[in-house]
Amino acid sequence: MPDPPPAPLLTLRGIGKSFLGVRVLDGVDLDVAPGEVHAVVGENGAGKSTLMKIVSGAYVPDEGTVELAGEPRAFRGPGDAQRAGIGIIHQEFNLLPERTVAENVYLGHEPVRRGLVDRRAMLDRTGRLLASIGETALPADARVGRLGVAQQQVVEIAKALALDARLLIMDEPTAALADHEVELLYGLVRRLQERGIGLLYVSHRLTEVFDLSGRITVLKDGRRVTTVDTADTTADELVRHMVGRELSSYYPDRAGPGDVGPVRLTVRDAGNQKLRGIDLQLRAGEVLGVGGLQGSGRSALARALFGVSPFTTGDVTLDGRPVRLRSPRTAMRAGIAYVTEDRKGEGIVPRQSVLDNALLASRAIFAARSGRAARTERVRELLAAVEVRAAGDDQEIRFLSGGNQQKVVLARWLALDPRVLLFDEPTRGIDVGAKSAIHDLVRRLARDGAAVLMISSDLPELLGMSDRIVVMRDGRLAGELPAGATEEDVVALAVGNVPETAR
Amino acid sequence: MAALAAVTLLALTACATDEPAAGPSGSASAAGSGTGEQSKFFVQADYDAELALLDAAPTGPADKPWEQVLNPTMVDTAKFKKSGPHKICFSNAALNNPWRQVGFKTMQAEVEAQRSRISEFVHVDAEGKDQKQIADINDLLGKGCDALIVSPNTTATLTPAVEAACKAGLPVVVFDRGVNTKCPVTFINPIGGYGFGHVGAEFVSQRMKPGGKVLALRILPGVDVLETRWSAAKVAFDKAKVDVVGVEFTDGDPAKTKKIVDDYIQRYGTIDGLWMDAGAVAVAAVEAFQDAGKPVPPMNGEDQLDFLKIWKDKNLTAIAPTYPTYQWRTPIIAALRILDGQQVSNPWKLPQPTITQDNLDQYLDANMPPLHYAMCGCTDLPGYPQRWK
Amino acid sequence: MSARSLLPARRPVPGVFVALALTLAIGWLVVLVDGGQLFNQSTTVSLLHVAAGLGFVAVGQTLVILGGSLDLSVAYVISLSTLVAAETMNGNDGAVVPAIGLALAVSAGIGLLNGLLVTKLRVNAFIATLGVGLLLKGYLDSGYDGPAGTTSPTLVQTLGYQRVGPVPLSFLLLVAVTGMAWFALSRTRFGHHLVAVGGDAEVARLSGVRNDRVLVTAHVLCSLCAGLAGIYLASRLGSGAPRVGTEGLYDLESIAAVVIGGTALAGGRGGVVGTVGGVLLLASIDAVFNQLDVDAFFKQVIRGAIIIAAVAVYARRALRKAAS
Amino acid sequence: MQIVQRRRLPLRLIRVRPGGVLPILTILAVLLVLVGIRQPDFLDPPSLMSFLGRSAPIILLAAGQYFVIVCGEFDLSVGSLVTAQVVVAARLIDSDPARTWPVVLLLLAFGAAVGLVNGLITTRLRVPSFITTLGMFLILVGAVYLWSDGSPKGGLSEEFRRFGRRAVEDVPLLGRVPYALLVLLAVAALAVLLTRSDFGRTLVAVGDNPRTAELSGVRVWRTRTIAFILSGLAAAVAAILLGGYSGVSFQAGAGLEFGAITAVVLGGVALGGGRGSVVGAMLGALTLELLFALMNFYGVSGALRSTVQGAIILLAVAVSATRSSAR
Repeated sequence: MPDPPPAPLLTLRGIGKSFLGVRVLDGVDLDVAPGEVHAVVGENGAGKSTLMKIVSGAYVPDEGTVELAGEPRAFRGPGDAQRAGIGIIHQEFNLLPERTVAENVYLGHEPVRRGLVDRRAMLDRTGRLLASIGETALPADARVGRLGVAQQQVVEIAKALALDARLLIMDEPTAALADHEVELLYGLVRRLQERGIGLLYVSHRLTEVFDLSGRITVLKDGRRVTTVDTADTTADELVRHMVGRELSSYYPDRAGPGDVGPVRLTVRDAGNQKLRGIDLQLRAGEVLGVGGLQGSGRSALARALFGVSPFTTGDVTLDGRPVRLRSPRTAMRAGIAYVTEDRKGEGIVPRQSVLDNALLASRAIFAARSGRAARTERVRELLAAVEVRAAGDDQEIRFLSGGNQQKVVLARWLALDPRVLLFDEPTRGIDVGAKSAIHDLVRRLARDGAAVLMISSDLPELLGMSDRIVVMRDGRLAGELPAGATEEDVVALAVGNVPETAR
Repeated sequence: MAALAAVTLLALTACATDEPAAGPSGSASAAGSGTGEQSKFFVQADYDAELALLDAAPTGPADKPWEQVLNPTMVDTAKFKKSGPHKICFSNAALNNPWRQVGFKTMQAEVEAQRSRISEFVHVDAEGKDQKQIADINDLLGKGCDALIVSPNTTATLTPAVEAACKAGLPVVVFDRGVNTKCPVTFINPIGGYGFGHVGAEFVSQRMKPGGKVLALRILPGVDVLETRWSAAKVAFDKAKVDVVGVEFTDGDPAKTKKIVDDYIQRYGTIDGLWMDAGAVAVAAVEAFQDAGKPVPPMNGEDQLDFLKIWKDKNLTAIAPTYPTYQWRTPIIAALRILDGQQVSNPWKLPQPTITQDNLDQYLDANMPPLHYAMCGCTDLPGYPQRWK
Repeated sequence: MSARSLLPARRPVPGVFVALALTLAIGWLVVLVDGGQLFNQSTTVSLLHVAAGLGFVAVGQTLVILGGSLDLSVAYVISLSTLVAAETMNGNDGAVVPAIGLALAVSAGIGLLNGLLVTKLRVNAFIATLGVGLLLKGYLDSGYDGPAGTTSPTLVQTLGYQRVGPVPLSFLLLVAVTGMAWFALSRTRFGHHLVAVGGDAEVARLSGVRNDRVLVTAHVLCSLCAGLAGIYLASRLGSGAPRVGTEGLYDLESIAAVVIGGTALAGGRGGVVGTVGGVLLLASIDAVFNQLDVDAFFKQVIRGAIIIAAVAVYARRALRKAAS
Repeated sequence: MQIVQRRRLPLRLIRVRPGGVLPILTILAVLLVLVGIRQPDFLDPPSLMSFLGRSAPIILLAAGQYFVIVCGEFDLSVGSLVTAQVVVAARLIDSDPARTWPVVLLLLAFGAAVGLVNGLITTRLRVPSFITTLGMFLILVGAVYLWSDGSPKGGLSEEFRRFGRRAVEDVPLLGRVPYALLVLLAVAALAVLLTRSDFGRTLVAVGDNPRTAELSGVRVWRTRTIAFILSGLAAAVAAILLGGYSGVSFQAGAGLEFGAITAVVLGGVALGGGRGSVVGAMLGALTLELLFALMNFYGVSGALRSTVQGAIILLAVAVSATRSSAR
């Protein structure tokens, strides 16, 4: 990419922001040129999201200036920023399930004719917008609640595009996208660039950052570490900037031949509304990776095994004994634990203390009489063992970083001494440092004899962590790969490029 | 549209030819008594008239006060004469308190007693809602009633509906609360709120030490029947120069009553007199004095049996002016007389006896439930006493 | 994702109208067996009058509930509005317009207060409107000891009692108000934004909706509707009545009508048409039970059961929809 | 776990936790001072004791309501439940002392049953609790009127009334200690223990994020149902005390549900769940009661009381809401 053009679209100077006396942003400078993709990377808690919220008008900065096309702006709300031409695609869906696609896309700036919402224009324009990004199958008057995850993400993108934004913020836009949709997004980004739209691109996935961006700004602890031209840097260097250390060995060692024990969990010809003909064996001591596209049934598999949406057909045996996993409780009693992918919605109890969060499962499962004090002591030890960083175990968990929250969730499950651990995207939205801590923990658990099933969309993670990989497609197991398989192998199975391995 | 009902046309004249607020209230606001301004409900002429009625001698059978009339002025009803049996309809304001319950049971018993002459008795309960009662009356007009009895929920607001009913041509009998129109054939009620309030207040102020402290307990503001009781009491208290230290609303809630009385006892050390505009919380008030270890001051209650019982048991200095529930018998009797073409008095003022120490035993019946009203005049009716238990 | 599920969401006939039809049919039959007639002119007129009073309030209540809020102060607003209107008119036909204007302005002011408490001071709507209700109650209790003022005869004659065939003018006005509310919800930005705020306040905010302004507007409109109900009641009663709102239980009944009509109490789903269905259902039950001379207390039991049952049915339906 | 040093440590000592009891204690203290100025002898042990005794029912209701509100629900049926209980008790006891204890047990069972039904309808049929308990409110009021033909019958025995009306006499220092106060203290101690127990902590977690709780093995529906049962039981105890204090009437429980909810909110418990303490809720109720007494002492006109009450509630809640939302 060439040097930044002289007239930047967005200029941030000396941005600072504090919450409850905690400084989360401090003197951040950043600029984006028209047609430029400017990536922002950093660990979780580095201040990326806060910075994006300031740009998009959700927060007001305590200090510093925001200039758009040379004009200083003080946004009083997201609406203000939108009218100024700043759009944002959020990490989490910002859609109303009860409303139609068109109503969602044009929420906040409905086309108006003679003071009234012009429904026809709204539908037409939404249709055109969807067509322009290659989604012709999606009706503009479908209720969003009935759409799949990927389609909802498309609506989310269309929603941002409908704003005619001059500057578009993408906050982890690929988090929920399947690979072919990521490709679509790439094309989209390039088209936006051609139109002269500036993009602020926040992502943990360095591949995307290198594929798309012209410049990269690294944030750490609320400060800007550096801004570099993408062409002049490498992934290793970026990671070094982000965490301040070299991550030579990214993943812990795999299980050795002696580590893998007997078959612990067997699933035979099981299925439910979303799954069909699942045959699976999981051994003590191994990490079984589960790959596949979003919606291929990976999470459904974990949720079936945990009894959230149980199998309706087939058998499951655990350590040779048949089990019926009808509910999370029965699964937990059988020794199964589940770390969900939606940490905020399903993983934590935000306004309760770290300790209460960690004790939640033990309290629910064990009778009160069985040594409360000892139980609390044990959970405290586990919190220490997983190295949670907090101001005290009475701190509310919502004030912790994503990585630390995930560690607390893990401690909650470890307190039950689970024999089978189901991880669904355990490191999604977690910064690099905490990521490797979680990886170490997962491996340690396997080494201590647990059977681990790990779902991940992050291919390097999947390949790096797994002793074995199964890939899912359309609610079935599409095939199995040994350790040492390549990304191409996984993708091929996931999209159905190769004949299925009979299994 | 041609289909404009009579109702709609008549509503025109609904408005206030005789507004209640019209009367002067000058003499009432004696200063320094803490009772504040006189209510706009206070009408001096009505007040004087009611107080005069207290001493009037009723005409009619002595053992049937519900058929007695004070100062009768008969009206001719020949035009309503009709052969029976009759369909009588009753639009009731509400059934939401023991007084109305006892009254309504009495009325039902009266209907049963007159079964041979009444073919059908239709009762509609407005549940204390003006709006519903207006609709109810309109609804009843379409049902071919021979006579309509109305117990209005609110005087002013039900007036148009009652006028519409009059125009429909059937005899209308109003009782308990009145309406601001002369169109009903008769309006039946006992002497009224001024009499009630006056009797209680006069007793309390005479029996307590001069210039002592009186606590007035009221149920809630804005109910006309209760407002007149208070305004008469106020006149009496101001005249007696007693110190009304508080006028509190209890919502008819005994717990709230006890708390209020408790706090007043604490605040003033002693309370020398207790007046209340209705007997519902009389027992709670007595208990508050007992629980605080204070003598119960001269007070008034009403003819509810729980109060009469505690009065007798604790030998209180008390009086019970009444608003007799036997008035619920009279509308049925009146309606049948009207349909016979007999003359009836309009207004039909019923006597309003007062229970005193002397006649207390006569009204106290230990076998009836505590919230029964002694002045129900129902002992001769079918189903007594089971119906009222 | 199958093609079937991508079809545009058809709005089913709100269940409340099925229930309404059933109630009327069964009621008609039972009343007939009892020897009465449910659909005679006077009964129909009475039913529609009762529905009109509650209807105005419930339509307004729908707006705030759709936005995820609640208004427990409506009963007092109604009472206040009857008084303001009747006292300003004082029996004078010439003062009708200023009186209506003043009553609506006072109502709107209370709505504004509610809205500001809920949005700017972030007081939970339940507590905020309960508190404002108490403020008004104090004013009404201390300022009025009974009906006051006199409604202009013309207004009594028209809005209060005029009717077209069996349909009272007030009910036609309710239909018009409902139509306007429906139109506002589906065809104005305000309506779209309101449903969005009720559906997910954060999503709405991040989409550039000015949540506070939308909610304040909804509260003002709700109070205006309550004020309108007050004007109607003033013209029906011929004067201002300081307790007509609370006696009529308009606060809880309006909420009941709204949820029976299929609007989610949490907001974001539902509409005013269902609400009118709910109002008619409640009024029909009243009418049927009136005809049968059923004890008012029994009616209350039935009403409580119906409210629970209706919402349970909606919840079940929503659950099935989510599962499909 | 690694304890990260807070940046401004001293702040922690005076930090007002959202949902803590400090704000309500402040309001309570101010009201106490105001009462003390106007009516110094109110603070003498005997009158203070009797004040606490008569406030016991509403405090108990607030404690019961706390459990329901903290797990994210509402209970609007408690007022009508209290009325129903008192009326039922009067009719069943019918002034016969021998029936006192069986009826007390029956009332507790009745309260628990109503709570159970509320809970099951809310959790199993997924009816919002506002609606469930509003419906239950109408049903109970209607049913109790229907059952008693619109007028309470029978009477309470002196034994029954003792709990709410009598006191332990001649206690050193305190004078007389009302039984109601003893009941209150016992129930309050139980409530505090309960909130510290696994159930109590789980309950708050359910109010905060039911999905997480469900996926952590908590039987959310069961937890919430138990909360409703607790509220029903609290209403039963409150009804026993209230019936004792003031006798039978249809007004016994009127409006108590709003009083209890107001008290709970005043005590710093978040409507919607997940935050607040039972002590705060009970202090909130005590504060409300003190406010009413204060108005009696200052002679605030009866009709204006609701205005004062409304203003104070709005003020207190608005202040705490703006404080806690200032992130």
